[in-house]
Amino acid sequence: MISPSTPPGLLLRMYRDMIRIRKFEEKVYLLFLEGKVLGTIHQYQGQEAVAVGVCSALRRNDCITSTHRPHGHCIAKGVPLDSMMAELFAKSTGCCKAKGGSMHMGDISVGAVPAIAIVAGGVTLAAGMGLAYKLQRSDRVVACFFGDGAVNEGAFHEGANLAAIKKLPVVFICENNFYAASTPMQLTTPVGIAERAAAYGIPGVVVDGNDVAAVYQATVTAVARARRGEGPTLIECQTYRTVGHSRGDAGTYRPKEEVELWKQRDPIERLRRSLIADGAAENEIAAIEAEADREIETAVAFAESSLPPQPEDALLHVYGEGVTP
Amino acid sequence: MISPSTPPGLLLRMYRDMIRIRKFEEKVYLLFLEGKVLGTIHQYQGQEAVAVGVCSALRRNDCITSTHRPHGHCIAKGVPLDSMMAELFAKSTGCCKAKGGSMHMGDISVGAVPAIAIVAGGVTLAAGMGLAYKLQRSDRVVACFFGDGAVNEGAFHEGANLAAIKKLPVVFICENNFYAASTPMQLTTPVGIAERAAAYGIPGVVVDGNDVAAVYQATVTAVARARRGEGPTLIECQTYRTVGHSRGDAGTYRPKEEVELWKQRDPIERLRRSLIADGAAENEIAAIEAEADREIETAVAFAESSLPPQPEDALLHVYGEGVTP
Amino acid sequence: MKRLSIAEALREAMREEMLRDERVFLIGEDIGIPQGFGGAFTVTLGLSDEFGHERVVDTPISEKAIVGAAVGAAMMGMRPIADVQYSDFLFCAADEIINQAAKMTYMSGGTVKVPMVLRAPVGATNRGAQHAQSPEGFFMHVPGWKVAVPATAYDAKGLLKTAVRDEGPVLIFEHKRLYGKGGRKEAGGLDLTSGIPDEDYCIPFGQAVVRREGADLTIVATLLMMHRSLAAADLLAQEGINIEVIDPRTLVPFDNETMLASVAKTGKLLIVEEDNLTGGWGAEVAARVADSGFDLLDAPIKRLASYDVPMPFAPVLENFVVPSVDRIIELARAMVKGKV
Amino acid sequence: MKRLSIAEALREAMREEMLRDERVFLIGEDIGIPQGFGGAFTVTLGLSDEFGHERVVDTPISEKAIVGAAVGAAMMGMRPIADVQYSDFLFCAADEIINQAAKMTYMSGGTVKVPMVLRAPVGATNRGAQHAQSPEGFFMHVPGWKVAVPATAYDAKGLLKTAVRDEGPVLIFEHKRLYGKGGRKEAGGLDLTSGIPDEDYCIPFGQAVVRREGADLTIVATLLMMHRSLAAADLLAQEGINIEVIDPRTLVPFDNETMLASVAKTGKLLIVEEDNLTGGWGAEVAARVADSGFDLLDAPIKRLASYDVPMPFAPVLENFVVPSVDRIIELARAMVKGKV
Ligand SMILES: Cc1ncc(C[n+]2csc(CCOP(=O)(O)OP(=O)(O)O)c2C)c(N)n1
Ligand SMILES: Cc1ncc(C[n+]2csc(CCOP(=O)(O)OP(=O)(O)O)c2C)c(N)n1
Ligand SMILES: [Mg+2]
Ligand SMILES: [Mg+2]
Repeated sequence: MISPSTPPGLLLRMYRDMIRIRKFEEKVYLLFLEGKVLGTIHQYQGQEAVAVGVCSALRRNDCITSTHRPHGHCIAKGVPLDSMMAELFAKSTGCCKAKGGSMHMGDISVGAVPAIAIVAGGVTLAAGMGLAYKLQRSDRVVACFFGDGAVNEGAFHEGANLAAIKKLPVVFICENNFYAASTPMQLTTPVGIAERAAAYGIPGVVVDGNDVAAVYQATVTAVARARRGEGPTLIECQTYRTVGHSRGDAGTYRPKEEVELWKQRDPIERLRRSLIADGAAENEIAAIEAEADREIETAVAFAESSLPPQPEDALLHVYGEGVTP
Repeated sequence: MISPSTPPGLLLRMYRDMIRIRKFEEKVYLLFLEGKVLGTIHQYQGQEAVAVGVCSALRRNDCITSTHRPHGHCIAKGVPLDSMMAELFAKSTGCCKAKGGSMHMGDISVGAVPAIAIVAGGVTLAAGMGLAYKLQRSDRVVACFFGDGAVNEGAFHEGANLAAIKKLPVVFICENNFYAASTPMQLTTPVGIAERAAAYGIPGVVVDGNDVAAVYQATVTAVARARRGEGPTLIECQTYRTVGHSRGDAGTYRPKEEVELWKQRDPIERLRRSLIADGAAENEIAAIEAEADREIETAVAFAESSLPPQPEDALLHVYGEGVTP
Repeated sequence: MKRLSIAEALREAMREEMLRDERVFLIGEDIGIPQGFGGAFTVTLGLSDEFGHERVVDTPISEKAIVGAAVGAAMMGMRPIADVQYSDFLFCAADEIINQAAKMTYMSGGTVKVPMVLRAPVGATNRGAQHAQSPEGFFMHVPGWKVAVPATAYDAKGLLKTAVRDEGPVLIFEHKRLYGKGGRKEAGGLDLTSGIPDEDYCIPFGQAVVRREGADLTIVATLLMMHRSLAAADLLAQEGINIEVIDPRTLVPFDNETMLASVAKTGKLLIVEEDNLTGGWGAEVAARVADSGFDLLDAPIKRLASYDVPMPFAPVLENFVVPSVDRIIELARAMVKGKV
Repeated sequence: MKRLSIAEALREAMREEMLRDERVFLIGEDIGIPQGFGGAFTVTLGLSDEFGHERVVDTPISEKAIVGAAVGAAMMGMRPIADVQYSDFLFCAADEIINQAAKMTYMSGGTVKVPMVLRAPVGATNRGAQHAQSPEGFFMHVPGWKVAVPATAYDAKGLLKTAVRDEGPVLIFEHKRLYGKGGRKEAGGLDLTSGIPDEDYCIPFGQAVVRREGADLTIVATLLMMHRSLAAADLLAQEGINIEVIDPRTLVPFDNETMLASVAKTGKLLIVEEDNLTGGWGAEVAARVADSGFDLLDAPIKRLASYDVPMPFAPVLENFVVPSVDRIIELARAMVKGKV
């Protein structure tokens, strides 16, 4: 079951976004095998409750920073599937005009900063975004996503420390899926991730990252704190990627039983059961799923029919462009 | 008074080294004003108990890493004053052949790695040194000195984490003098420094850094732990530099009363009082001081009479030199 | 017209930009501490008194956080002026500089701008290898960054203002030996102040200045080496050798035209830089002229730079490593006489 | 003689060096995990099974710690072979690389050695700007580092062995598109394996190889661009244009002599590199020839490199940015015909 006291309408909307992520990822995987999606992909299956729980607690003009595994974050923050799919197809209509690709997905107009594929690279940037909000006397907040692997990078430390000492409106979301690529967390990180919050004098909480309502509630609390000017919170969302690290990874370094166990904790299944138990109609849920399918089909069609960029477009957008004084 | 249960003979030896540091620094300051010592200097007056307490707990073949403020560490580890003074005079007989200067002082033959002037730069190197000892099945340890300012650098975090997870024989010595250049610690560091040890699952202790016996005892414990293969310890030594950050800094950003207060806690005075109380003879102490004066005079004479390097020497020592297979 | 040093001119530029545009703020180490340093070289002295500690942000010693925060704040519409105390520490934040700031606009398909300024002092001053580098060449190499190298107070003020108003990231390299009012031997004993107009001015990027005209040889040099080249040219003039000295003022964009026009006139090019020879910005400049200026040349292109060594501490060594007025004179004379 | 790919040859070199010298160990991310990746590109696969997890050290994602620990261990008498998963991440450890590893021996007056190897995969492979760079030029610029750029499996093995036995730090750049056995289109469809002798061999640093002889034009190129240049040369041979292709194999030390001897013969130089144009290693090479080879040249020195942009994701864009066989052919032909 999932945590109580989240409005049922919201839960349904969260279910919808989780389904959209899952189906998007499944489709992208097939398209990758077909050779239509190029480069590499790091997929989000199994972790949907984190992105959706967090982003549901944000306003549209709040921002997120993301990682090499950004599809889920982007969908949850509201990046249109059309432009995401087009980006993966390397089309000019992509959300980054085919310059970013899977690892740099984003759309600033909905608050999704282009994803940063340097592990922990987003942490110091998020601190700076929070600093901007503070200087602007805005009550915006930034949610900064990163993995368990990121907490051993110097960038995590410096960014978390700066955000803490300056009481910046940042919510640090560690998606602890217990592996960084093939490396299990216990080989690299001597303590629990949330425990590191104490090193910065900020709250650190552990939540069940496969319980979307729990993630949501923890984020609501952290966001409220941030908006009050009391500074950042570190939320460790324990979850699991039920797929490989990147395309082509069979995940042989993980015990089969472990993968199976986590598949049983599937966040979407859990939410579905909970919704049904709470009285949602099967056909309502089926309609949500069907709509997601349609949306993805449309996105694929959009991507397919879009034009690739012109080769010379490669030369655009290097500089912000200067003044002519 | 100072902490009990340190052998009196050792205390006298520690007194000797602390006096050597103090007098060396005072002389260097004058020589700097005379224009004989060039470049910049970051001096150690007031912090002598840290270097001496720590190094007294090390064996000769243990190593230290040091910082932009290395004179005290080097003297405590046994670098000859002659070659240190010659280095400051930019003479070819200097411990780094006049290539290093004040900020890179060191002598590997006594276990003092040339000092690293990038704040926190030594922390990852120390981890690697510990890793070497472990792989070599040696029981050597490395003591890694850094300031309070260093604990906010990514390098501190990455180095401490690696040492912790691999249980490397490293003792981290934070000399907390409460300022990083002009910046007071409370502006930059939200929690006590020793508290950060918990983020790496290692012991963190606070000691009175002006009590040489306390520093020594804490280091003995940490060194023993390291030699047993149980990993690093973070020791926060609270102390104060009674001089400016670097040559020419009048330290106007520090309240006068604070400086005065700490001058009253002078580690050398404290140790002297304690020695006398414990029955050391005034003239024994005076002899130690006189010997230090003589040693420094000799060092100055050595430096003065040494030759500068040849300009072309600048071209030597760039590469380790290759094999000729 | 008042005369200001580079440090003063930079301070005035920041002050005026902060008054003009409330999005501008400063971020760095030791920059705003009461009774403190005003940064490693006094450039920000007094600004926290005037603008408060919100707009003069004192940070922990965390170069990654300084640069990363500037990137993040710039993306959100602010105009940070960040600084590191010595340019050597840029390498502590190389990821933020090279992988984040430089690439964000591009990766986003032009939708995200990073209007930030990053200031960094360069040059060797008897402090040893980790406080001595002149890493302009590294960053000239990174598409996305513009790179300014002001050698005079007038330029420092005007280039910094242009930098603040640019929509993308701009690095400004300032030379430690040029901050002061001059008259010191290391800087060639020159007056290093400039007359500064009362009115607001910006200096466009990509416009070199011919600091001295001459028909026998073109020298391209920046920062301290520009001053040393001018001193060398003055002395050589007494021998009847006339050297043209060009100060590019910005390395990115680089004013190829002014340089090529000069080489067209002199037929000979000498590049003088303080960074070590291999792979410095002088290599790029030489390569450009060896391509598009090949037919203008009547002699090999020469570069005078620091030797390929880390910077040594000892003055006698450092003076040997860094190009001196004498070495410039010697090489320039030999080039003009056709002896090299 | 067996034939190995570059990945296999590197693995064999590491294995043999670990057997030969117990001071040698590996350190990096995902390099020794049971049933894991064997590093980002399988190079270390199996080595932890053979040598255990003490000598194949899996680290946290901490590039500063990886490089810093390698420096520290090397100072204490070990021979670490460290690696980062993509060369882009070298910038995360730029301080350790540029300020620590490169300068320690010098700052110590030659008393402390840092015999370490740092491996880094380069090249664009449709992954966008942060997993695509070819930063050889940056590090060629840093005195203290030697820099190897093996384009064949034979060289990869021999250069890595030399690197391990060197007393100073050595960077090895490996191209992602060349790790495999070849035959793939991106690599020009060539067989990328080499015959590897049974006996131990090292390849001395600073000795270029003339991969192909020709009298009309000299091309200097490394890694993937070397293979593309060879392919271009083969095609141009059908038009009667004879191109000499030189593979420097190490950028530091650089074999100026072999290159100049070739330019003496051809009078024309084209440098092809994958890094972006401004300030790449090609700039340095051009600058050297524009100086000491000036009299040998009868045409402008040309460089063909990636455009000065971050690397875009889309294949159509990436293919436009990175020099292709076609663009090499076009420029080489124009040069030989005197049209540029
Ligand atoms: C600085 C840096 N080092 C290494 C990598 C290569 N890399 C990409 S993803 C990854 C693992 C990340 O693990 P984690 O942070 O736990 O995120 P997850 O993949 O589990 O979502 C690694 C090592 C990188 N992108 N950036
Ligand atoms: C990476 C880096 N950033 C900045 C500096 C400039 N700097 C030198 S010493 C110093 C203050 C260091 O403070 P702390 O670590 O507390 O040592 P203390 O000087 O108090 O001994 C600073 C900022 C540096 N050397 N390295
Ligand atoms: Mg993970
Ligand atoms: Mg301090």
